[in-house]
Amino acid sequence: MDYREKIARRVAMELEDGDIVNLGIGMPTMVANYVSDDIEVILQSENGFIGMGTAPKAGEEDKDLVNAGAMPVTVKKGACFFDSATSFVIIRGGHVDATVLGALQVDAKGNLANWMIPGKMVPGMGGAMDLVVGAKKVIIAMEHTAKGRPKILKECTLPLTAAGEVDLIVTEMGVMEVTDKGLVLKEIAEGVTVDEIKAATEADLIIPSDLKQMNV
Amino acid sequence: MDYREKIARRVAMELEDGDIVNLGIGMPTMVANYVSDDIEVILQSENGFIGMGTAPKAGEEDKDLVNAGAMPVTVKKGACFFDSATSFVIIRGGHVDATVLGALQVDAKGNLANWMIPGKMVPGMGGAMDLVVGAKKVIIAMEHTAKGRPKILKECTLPLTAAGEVDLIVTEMGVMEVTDKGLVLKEIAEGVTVDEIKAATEADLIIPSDLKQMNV
Amino acid sequence: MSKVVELERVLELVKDGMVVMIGGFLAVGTPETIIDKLVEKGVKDLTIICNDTAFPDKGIGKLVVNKQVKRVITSHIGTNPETGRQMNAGEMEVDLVPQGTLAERIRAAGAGLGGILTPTGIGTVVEEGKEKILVNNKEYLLELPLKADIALLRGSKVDAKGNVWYNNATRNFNPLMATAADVVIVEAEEIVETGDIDANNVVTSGIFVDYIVKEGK
Amino acid sequence: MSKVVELERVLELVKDGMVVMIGGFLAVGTPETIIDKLVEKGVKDLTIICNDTAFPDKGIGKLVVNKQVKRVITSHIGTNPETGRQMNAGEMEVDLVPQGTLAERIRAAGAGLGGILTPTGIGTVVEEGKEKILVNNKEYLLELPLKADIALLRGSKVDAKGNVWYNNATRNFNPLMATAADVVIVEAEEIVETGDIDANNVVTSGIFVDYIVKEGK
Repeated sequence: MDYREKIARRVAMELEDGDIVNLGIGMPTMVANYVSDDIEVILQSENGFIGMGTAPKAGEEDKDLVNAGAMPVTVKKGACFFDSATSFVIIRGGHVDATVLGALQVDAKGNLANWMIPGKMVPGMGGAMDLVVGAKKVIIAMEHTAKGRPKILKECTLPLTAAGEVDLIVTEMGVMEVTDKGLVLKEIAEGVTVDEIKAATEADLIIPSDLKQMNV
Repeated sequence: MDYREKIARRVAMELEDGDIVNLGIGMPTMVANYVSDDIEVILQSENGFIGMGTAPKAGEEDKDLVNAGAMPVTVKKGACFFDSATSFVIIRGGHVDATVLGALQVDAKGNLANWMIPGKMVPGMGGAMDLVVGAKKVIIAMEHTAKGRPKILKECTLPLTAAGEVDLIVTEMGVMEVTDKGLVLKEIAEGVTVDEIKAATEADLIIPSDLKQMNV
Repeated sequence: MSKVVELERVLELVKDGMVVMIGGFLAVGTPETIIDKLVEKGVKDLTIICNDTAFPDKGIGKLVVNKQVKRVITSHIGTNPETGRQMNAGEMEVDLVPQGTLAERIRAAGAGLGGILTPTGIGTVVEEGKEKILVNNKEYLLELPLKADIALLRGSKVDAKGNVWYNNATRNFNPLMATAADVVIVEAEEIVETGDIDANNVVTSGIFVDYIVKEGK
Repeated sequence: MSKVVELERVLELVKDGMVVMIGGFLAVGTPETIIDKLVEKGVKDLTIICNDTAFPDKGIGKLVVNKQVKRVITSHIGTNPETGRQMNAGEMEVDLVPQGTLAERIRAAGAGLGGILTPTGIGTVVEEGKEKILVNNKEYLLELPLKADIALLRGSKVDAKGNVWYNNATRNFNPLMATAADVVIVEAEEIVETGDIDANNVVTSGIFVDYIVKEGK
């Protein structure tokens, strides 16, 4: 299993039956593939619908129906389309149970930076700032490090997407929860030692006595 | 012709082809009956639609379709239904060309009082405050006096609906325009003298050299 | 899982002292069956948020007449003399709010906004006690969000997932209230199969709806 | 009177230096025919308000590539490298606005509101230069309305009175922009008879629409 699948599978386990979920572009999008068949998760797409389904078969794409990353998608029975104001009523208004997003940096206070590297890459925040502020649970799904350098910091150095809104960080090395006391390592991946994950993390990790293995 | 018809007929002459118009309950509603066949006026009903038509025939009432006064109505082809937020996007957002409302009092500064008499009658403002603030043109259609006492005052004494928003006052005695200099008597009804209308009006009336007769 | 439940089930959710939003404009688009049952049940001390108090024998007016309402936040009470009587007698508190402001305050609560700036009410008693904010040299009133414990709505067609389509003038405050209450109950004139309402024509998404009851006879 | 006009007629309305809202989300729901003609015509120094600058060869991106845009107010430019290049080279001004805030600012302009309070952007660079307002001990940013001289929109079905129905994900910013510009032009995928769109399913009322042009081939 590659690290991306591992992360996506673990994030999927966080979702509950009936949850309204918004998945960011890239690895977060993969989470939809690993949701248990025993539960129903309702996917919101910020370009204007609830009830996103799978990708269409080749040749069956609808030019009027793409996800927020412009990839062709389908909708499930019981879906609903709306305008962008309504889309963000749903997002900002606290009607999204969980959002899964990637990160450039995330820190021990739950700060997130994922929309720009000054002077280098400025894609813009799109809907991310609203999602992170509005969703009941913010889950970061990302590689633990970038080119060997930690992405989980004591304090973000890049411009923030939002302050103190991240709840959970899932990487290929483990699962970390943002708490008032700092980052708690809840689960550690098979084959990874506590020293290894500490070394790959700039922020201090609180290691609880009941540290579990990350099963995916 | 009774005075109500006279007022409604004169107000109707203020409306232009293509105007979006909101008519208040009572005498203002009658205005729709006297719009010239040569023009099309589009009626907005603040309970949630554009394109209001005439009253239905007896027995053809639709329980789901009434005007803002709960009277059964119809809609014309090309109508559109919406929720109350959108209804007031239209009203407050300046998309209504003219609103016609009744008044308890109106004054020389264009102040309007039409929603309560403290301790006596408090129906509430409904949509009137938004209409008066938002409509491009505010026309007051009312009897010139109430039980012989002036309703057009130097300054309103009842709680205001809005300050300085009235453009035109049409009564059975004449047509008055609110200007920076005060109330200008634009037209006077047949059989009414300037002295009579001045006596029935507490506010000062500016009598222009080109005072016209109110033809309806 | 279908959200369609028996009427008795939702009546239990409305408790004494709650803040309740009720859809409708002069009783058009109001869940009459639920209201009738609340009158029977006699739940009391309610704070009602609604466009108007309808008529003594219709819609929200019935709750007023039965003295179940402690306070009402509304734009118009003129069609129900009993509301005025109770207000003047000090038996019920009445907060009058301009209709467009009422709509925006409910929407703001549902949208996670901290408030909105409106020109409506400037220079009137409506501005009393409110913060005024100058934008481009024009004064606006800061109006704050309005939330409720429960919303009682009416839909013309409702599917099992709670997607709602409203017929004609029944829409009014219903879609706004659906976003601004902890628990949302829709009384359906007709319950349809999921998918029967074109996804483009659904007005209230099922994600806002917790329970659906069938309108009674 | 029908609002349907020839394409040439509406092109004249878009002038150098204007503020133009353009509907669409990554070019889905964008009036491509009008944009192609604006590229041909070469109108310049535009300020564009839009969700994103799409792709170099699609939607709003084509105006950027052709250097017709002086400034863009948008939420996302990542799919069009040319926008980033022009921004970094100082050839174009880019104001990045959170998507939900962009939607509310446009809506506020259309709704006659003086602004809205949003929690989005608090603690980030987005708050720079903006008034912060405390409501119930929580900080919000005061975000101001966004208006335009002209709005270029796309509708799936449009009737002669300008009533618009949008298919699937093409809706996005189109209905909001329809309320917030002095002149509103809708490019129709299909022009239908007045009355063919059920009055309950019309999304943008014809009262907001000034001109309709048929999508080209």
